[in-house]
Amino acid sequence: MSDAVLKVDDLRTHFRLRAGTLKAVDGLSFELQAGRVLCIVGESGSGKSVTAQSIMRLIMPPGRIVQGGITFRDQDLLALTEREMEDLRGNRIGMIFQDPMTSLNPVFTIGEQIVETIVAHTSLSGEDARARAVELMRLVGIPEPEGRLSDYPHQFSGGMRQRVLIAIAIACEPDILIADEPTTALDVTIQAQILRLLSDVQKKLGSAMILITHDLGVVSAMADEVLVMYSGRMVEYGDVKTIFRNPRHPYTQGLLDSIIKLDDSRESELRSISGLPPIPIDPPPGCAFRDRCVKAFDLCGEQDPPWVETGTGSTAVCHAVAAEEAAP
Amino acid sequence: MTRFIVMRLLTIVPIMFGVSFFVFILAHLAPGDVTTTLTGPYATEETREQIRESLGLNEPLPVQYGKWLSHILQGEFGKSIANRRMVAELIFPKFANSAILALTSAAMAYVIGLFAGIFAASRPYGYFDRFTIAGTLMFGSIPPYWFGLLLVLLFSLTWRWLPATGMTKIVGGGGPIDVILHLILPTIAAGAAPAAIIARTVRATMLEILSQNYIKVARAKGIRRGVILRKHALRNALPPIATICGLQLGYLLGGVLFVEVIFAWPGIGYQLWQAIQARDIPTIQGASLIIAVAFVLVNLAVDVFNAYTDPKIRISEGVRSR
Amino acid sequence: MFRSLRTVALAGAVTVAGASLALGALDTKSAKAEQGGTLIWSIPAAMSLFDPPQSCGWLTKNATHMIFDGLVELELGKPEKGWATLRPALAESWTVSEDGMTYTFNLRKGVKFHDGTPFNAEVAKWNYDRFSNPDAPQYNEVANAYLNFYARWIASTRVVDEHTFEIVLTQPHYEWLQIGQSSCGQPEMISPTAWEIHGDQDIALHPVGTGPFKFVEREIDVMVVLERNDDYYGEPAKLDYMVYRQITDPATRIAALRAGEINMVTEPTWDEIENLVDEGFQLLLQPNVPSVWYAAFNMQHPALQDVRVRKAINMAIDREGVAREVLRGTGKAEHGMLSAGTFAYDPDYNPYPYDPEGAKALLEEAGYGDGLELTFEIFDYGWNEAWEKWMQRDLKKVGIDLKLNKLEWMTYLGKWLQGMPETVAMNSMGWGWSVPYWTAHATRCDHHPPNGINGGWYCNEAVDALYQQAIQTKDQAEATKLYREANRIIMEEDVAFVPVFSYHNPIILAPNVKGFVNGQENWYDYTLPWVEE
Amino acid sequence: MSDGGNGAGGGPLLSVEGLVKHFKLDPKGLFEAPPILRAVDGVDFDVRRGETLGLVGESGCGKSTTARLVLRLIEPTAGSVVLDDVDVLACSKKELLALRREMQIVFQDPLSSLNPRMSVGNSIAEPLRFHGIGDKVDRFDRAREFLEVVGLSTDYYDRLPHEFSGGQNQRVAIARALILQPKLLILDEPVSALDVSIRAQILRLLIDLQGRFQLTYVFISHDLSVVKRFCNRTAVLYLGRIVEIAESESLYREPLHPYSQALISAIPEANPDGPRADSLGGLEGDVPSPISPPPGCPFHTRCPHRMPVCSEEVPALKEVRDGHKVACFLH
Amino acid sequence: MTDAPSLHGESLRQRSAAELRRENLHIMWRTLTLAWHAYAKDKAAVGALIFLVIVVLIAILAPWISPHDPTEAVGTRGGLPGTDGLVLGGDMDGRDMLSRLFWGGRVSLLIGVVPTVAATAIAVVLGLFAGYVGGWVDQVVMRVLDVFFAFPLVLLAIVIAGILDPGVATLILSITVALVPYISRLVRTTTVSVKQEPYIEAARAGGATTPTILARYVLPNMLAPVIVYSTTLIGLMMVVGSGLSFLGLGIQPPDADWGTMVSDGRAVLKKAPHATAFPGFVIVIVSLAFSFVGDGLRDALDPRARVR
Repeated sequence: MSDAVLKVDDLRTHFRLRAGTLKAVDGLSFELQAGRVLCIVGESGSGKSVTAQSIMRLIMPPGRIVQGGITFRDQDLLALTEREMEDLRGNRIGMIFQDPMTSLNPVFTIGEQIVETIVAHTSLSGEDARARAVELMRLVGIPEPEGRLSDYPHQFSGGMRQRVLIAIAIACEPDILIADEPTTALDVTIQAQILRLLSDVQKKLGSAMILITHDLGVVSAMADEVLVMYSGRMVEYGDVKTIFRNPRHPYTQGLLDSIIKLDDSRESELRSISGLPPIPIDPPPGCAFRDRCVKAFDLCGEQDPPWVETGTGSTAVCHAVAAEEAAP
Repeated sequence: MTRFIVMRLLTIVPIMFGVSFFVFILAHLAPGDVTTTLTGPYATEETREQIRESLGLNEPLPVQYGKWLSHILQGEFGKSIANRRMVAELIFPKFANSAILALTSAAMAYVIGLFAGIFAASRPYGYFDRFTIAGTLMFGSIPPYWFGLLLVLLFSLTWRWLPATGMTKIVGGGGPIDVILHLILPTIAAGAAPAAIIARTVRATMLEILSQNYIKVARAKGIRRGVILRKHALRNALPPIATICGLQLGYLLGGVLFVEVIFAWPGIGYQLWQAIQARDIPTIQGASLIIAVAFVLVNLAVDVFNAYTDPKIRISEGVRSR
Repeated sequence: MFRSLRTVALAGAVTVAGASLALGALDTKSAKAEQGGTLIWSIPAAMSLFDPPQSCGWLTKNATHMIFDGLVELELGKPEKGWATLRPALAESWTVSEDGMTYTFNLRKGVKFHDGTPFNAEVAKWNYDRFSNPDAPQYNEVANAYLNFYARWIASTRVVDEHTFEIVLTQPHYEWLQIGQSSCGQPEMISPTAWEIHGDQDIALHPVGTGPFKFVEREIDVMVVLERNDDYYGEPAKLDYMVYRQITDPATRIAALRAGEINMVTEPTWDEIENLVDEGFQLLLQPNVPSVWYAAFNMQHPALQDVRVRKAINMAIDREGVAREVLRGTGKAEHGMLSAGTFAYDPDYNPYPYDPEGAKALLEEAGYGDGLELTFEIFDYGWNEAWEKWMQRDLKKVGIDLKLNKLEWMTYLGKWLQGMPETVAMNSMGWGWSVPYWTAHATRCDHHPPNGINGGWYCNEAVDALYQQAIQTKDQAEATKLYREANRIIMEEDVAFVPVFSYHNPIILAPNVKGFVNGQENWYDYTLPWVEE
Repeated sequence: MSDGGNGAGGGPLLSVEGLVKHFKLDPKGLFEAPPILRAVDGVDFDVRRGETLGLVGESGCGKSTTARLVLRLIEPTAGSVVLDDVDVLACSKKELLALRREMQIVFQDPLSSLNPRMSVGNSIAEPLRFHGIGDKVDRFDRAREFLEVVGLSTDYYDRLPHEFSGGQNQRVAIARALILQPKLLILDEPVSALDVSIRAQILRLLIDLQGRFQLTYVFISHDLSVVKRFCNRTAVLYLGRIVEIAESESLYREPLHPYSQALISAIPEANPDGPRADSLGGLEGDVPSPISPPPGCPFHTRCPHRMPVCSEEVPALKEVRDGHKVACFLH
Repeated sequence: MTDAPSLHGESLRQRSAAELRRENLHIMWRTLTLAWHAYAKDKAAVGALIFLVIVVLIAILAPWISPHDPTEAVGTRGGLPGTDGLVLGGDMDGRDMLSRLFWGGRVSLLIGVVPTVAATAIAVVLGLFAGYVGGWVDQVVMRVLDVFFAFPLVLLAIVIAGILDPGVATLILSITVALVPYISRLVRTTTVSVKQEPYIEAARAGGATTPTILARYVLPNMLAPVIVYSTTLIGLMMVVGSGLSFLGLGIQPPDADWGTMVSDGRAVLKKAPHATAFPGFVIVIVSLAFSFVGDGLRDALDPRARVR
């Protein structure tokens, strides 16, 4: 665990709304190892994106990181000034967002937007920066990069734009690449291209990557480790194979069961988790999943669930798992 | 781009046609007969009839309109009935005076509106923002004639810093500095409301733009906050800002009548108001037309500017010509 | 489109630059004692054409009678006199024949127009023909219309010799010459040479006269600049420049005065007068103004057919209250239609002292004890309808609900000229001449619209006869009797008007304006004042 | 549902033939012909009574346009649509209104497909109102019944769509579509906007309702696993044309068209032993613009097996096996 | 479930009719409560609303609560506040400022509200028609409105007011005409965007006819932003109306609105500043209050904002 590039410790990001405090992320801890891919998976509203933005310190009012520690290589990110953080963003930590169609500034050329990042963080400028941009565009598989440098985003397709965004994110060869649902808005065949590219780039640069997704297919294609979130909290964390083969938390189990697989037959059972995920505004104590949980018992509504190192190799946050583990 | 400009120019034709028709009809609908000023209270009805005849006011309206339009198209606005001046000679200098005031007011409104709006948007719900919102609401609701009077009361009469009326000092004045001194109070009075409106629009637009994904991306790229605000956000906020700025300039060019009255500023709005009171039909028509044309042209300029700044419109043409 | 845009920019540059050129030189002359300076008067409305016979209105005359001269003019430098009398101008002297029909003028010699054209009897005839002889090439029908009440009496004009000019009237008329001073257009002389050059239309843009001031420039609806004519035949003006600056808003006028941007204000807001005087500004009043503010009854209005109602209204108005509370010392109550600026005026005439009880009783008698609703058409004169509102309040006390219908001036004038429809009970006007014959225009039977301005449809043959007699009477004392009798019938027997007050034309001047005389008219003699720098 | 109206014999419930929709776009130049977007460019398929036909394809392939054409929400450029022996495209406005009772649609985004200012109960009752069925009370009762049918409490009648989650709103939209008891229900990406754990709930509901009301479904989706699990037959669309249509099992087991093959191989499977990103299948390049589609087979620009003929001729959709049709020169 | 109604249809219907009424009431009540909750979150809006209610009440009750006749001189001319027992002093005719403010509110509010409401009504019809039908109808309607647009609002109102006889009716008419293009544009834009919402297509798919769609789908959803906009316009129109009164185009004496009061009082600006200050101040704060109410309505009329 010593070569962790990023340590997140008890991160709590809350939003002060009129209706109350939305605890979007409420006590999240994990470590990211160099060169590894961590997938954060969860349903909409589970706090995945807020986690990513907290790491980047992109949370805007009324949101605020109320507690926790984010340590990037020995630097406490939360203690940095905004200016120091700006130097870090796009440079040591790159980020890719969900919707490539709206993620590029429509009034600047592709070239300008890549060059801007390069100029901001390196000593390159002018022709050199442009040359670097061309190189990056070639790297992410944009054909005829020289000619397309002066094109505007609207002249690019969705897949191509996502490639441009990847080029921007890796322009300074970051230590960490955060990809927030990078393929959700894309078609299947394009998604495959982008996933291939991401995986390729991550390996080439040797960066660590946090990949946020709701698609367990993507997780299984990309992840080394998996962190499952539910309602702002972590429910299970572990090696990808462990999580898929041996999910311990009832939510993880339900989620895996809900997936419709290509080899399912028409007669196979369609399983789902009953009920709806809660909105974590001023949540009561106890496990957030208990109302939908098949294994819930009294304790779940009274105490926050404990962190349990399971015998199967994952970490689960669950009273029921704790009980199972404690049982002989 | 060329196509866009040509198309946009074509849409002006029917509007200008409608404007001219509307102007014509309005001027002729006014009650009160111009011959009463022309012949005085002691004239007989026959004399009035003769005058009407000689001015062509007895012809059917469509005929009058046709003649008027054909004259206008040849650049002839006709002669003022009230004072025998060529209408063009009369209204263009007045329009120029209004334009001077409009441009300074607009400049003030743009500077204040832009800075206040951007600054307020950069820290939403902060103290400056609240202050800006309150200010815009205040200045947006102040009756302009009242505001003008207050300014005169304070700056001209109480403190005696600035002149109260007119465009130049009557005696020994007229130099550029004199004109500038005379401009200050009317500019503030005329520019306050547009500044408020622009500030409000800029703030709303900037907040909208700042919530866009590409701003988040720019921040994630590590671009400095100020650069994001100035470059990324402002550049995208330009079209709506340009539109509101154009609209405000258009209104100011139309003559801020109240300001012109309060400060005895010899502008086009005041001229039109005088012409309406004198039933001076050629002047009413000329002045309304020039105001409407100015407004339409400013809007055209804004549209062309917006088209130019929008790569989608600019580039579509570029691709085609390649 | 492009061409006109460039014109705009150019024109703008020219205005600013032009203004600075013309005005830059204004105060270069150093002020000597009792001489020089620039008087800047804020005029409240637009001036008309600078062609005396073709323009109408007191306001315009303030400028034109300084540029142009007539054969005679009013003596406005002696404010202490009860009424203004005629004095020689371009005519050194004049005689009226025994039958009162032939006027002979001995013209001043050696007078030249500002453009150098000499003035003589030919020029005088040329000018009179312009508004009175339809066969003359220079005949102008607008001028004829404006000068209608002057020109209508002219039978013929004749050049006797180079410096003698003769006019023959259609009937004896002893007030005729003075009517020429009060009429709408003015019988003043323009340069025929200038007329040849500029034409009948554009002559108004190039005013060339013989007067004490020369025209410098005019910016429509902004200002007019005149400069002293050093070659004037009479006593030259003291001022270097006379400037008329148009400022429509009353509050702005006062502000400009206080800020020192102008040094003369007329129509000051009454409530500010005291303050201004306290601040050191001069207040000039003229009690002998030749005009009365009145309401004319519509004799065709159903309720007003009853003379008792008309009487009651006259009795219900507290005129002294108007003078005291509304005018605040800038005017006085008037009880008849003969104005103070005429020889026939009777200061003691008061047929209707304030008597609300009597008015109520009369109304009761007429069957309007339960109230009456009347419409009063008034025009916007920038006084906030102060006296009309006062009337409204007074009448309310006797049970008459007076609806004010305020119209903008042009609209009002149009309606006024057409006469009142049955729905309108009264309309308002502030008017008069320095000749008592004036009232006839508002009362004569043959002056009903559209042939005249008797918009109240009043008609009494006896009154008409009295007026006709009066103008043909050479003896002023006799004429006075006739006018007063006519006025008595109009006011007491027929009750056709509600005269309310006369306005004493308050003028506010900056402390450094000296020698200004508030004459017995609505225009002033600008040769008298000077401005100390 | 005794009046399910299923007795009309063995012909297909819906038969679509040669369906074409070309949108005219704004012209680029002043004197130029407007460019034409070929959204749907000749689509044929039948839907049998009681079955579920899946339409899959990537965005812009014309799936949703096809759905709207079938319902005649937009007017087609050419082709025919026959529902239960009635020619949808030939009928008058009045007849169309009657026909709307027979076929309904559920849209992708449940929230935006409900009037935000109308209570969900009233929204469900609306179609009855449109068709003048019953009085207010009847409609109210009916709407409450259907709230229950889709698994919502009748207490929710007065809720506004914004008070609901996506899944709940989709149930409302389904109830609204079903209240007229149509024969055909077109489901346009009904679960794409929903979370994984909710998705299965809705699908289960749809399957349940199909049995209960003898419904015939056309199911549009870009998610092949869902289509395969849910549909009897599947048609694959590419650039406005059907490139392959077959029984789902057959199509997924043995896709014949290179595009179908690519689609299937591009799906990352939620399986720890499945392919990693670098071994995912898929295609190079982007879908060509439907404004200027490539000549010949629309897929030939990305096809790994392209032949000279592909860029010259459009391959016809032909049956190569029992019920398995494909439009490719390889077959 | 389909069997139940046919078996016990009658009894069920009996129950349902009552229930339906209750349900409908309940829906209305709920809508109102939710809207109020959303509105009440904005404290400024609540304050402004209370203030406006008071202002309207005062205006309505002016004949009964005014201490003096507003047209009657009861004190010193230009008396400062407190003199002659007049709380806000007298105007330049010695009339009670307070009573005049009370009465003036009647006309001022009328001038603010009536043209805005009337113009909104006209604009809704025009904009809805142009926006929904589209095509050349849209082009014609919008181009005609563009013509009106080419004249600054105040100037257009002045030209119209200048050629008609002055009075409240003229004032209202001219402001209405001048306002229509502005609101119409918003209505049209909103209609066009609402028209593209999926729920419109859903309604069409359900068999809704065009009138039904307009009335039940487009109109309610288009109206909210229009109402918000119109509300903020009320305050502005009071200012515009007062400006027309300032030019002498307004109401007939001795009645006054706040605008004429400012206009009248400016003649004594230095001597009796309160004569312009009070009405001017009232115009500003009432206009501000309408802006705040507009902001509050924005939330109240937005179903999204109502939820939490």
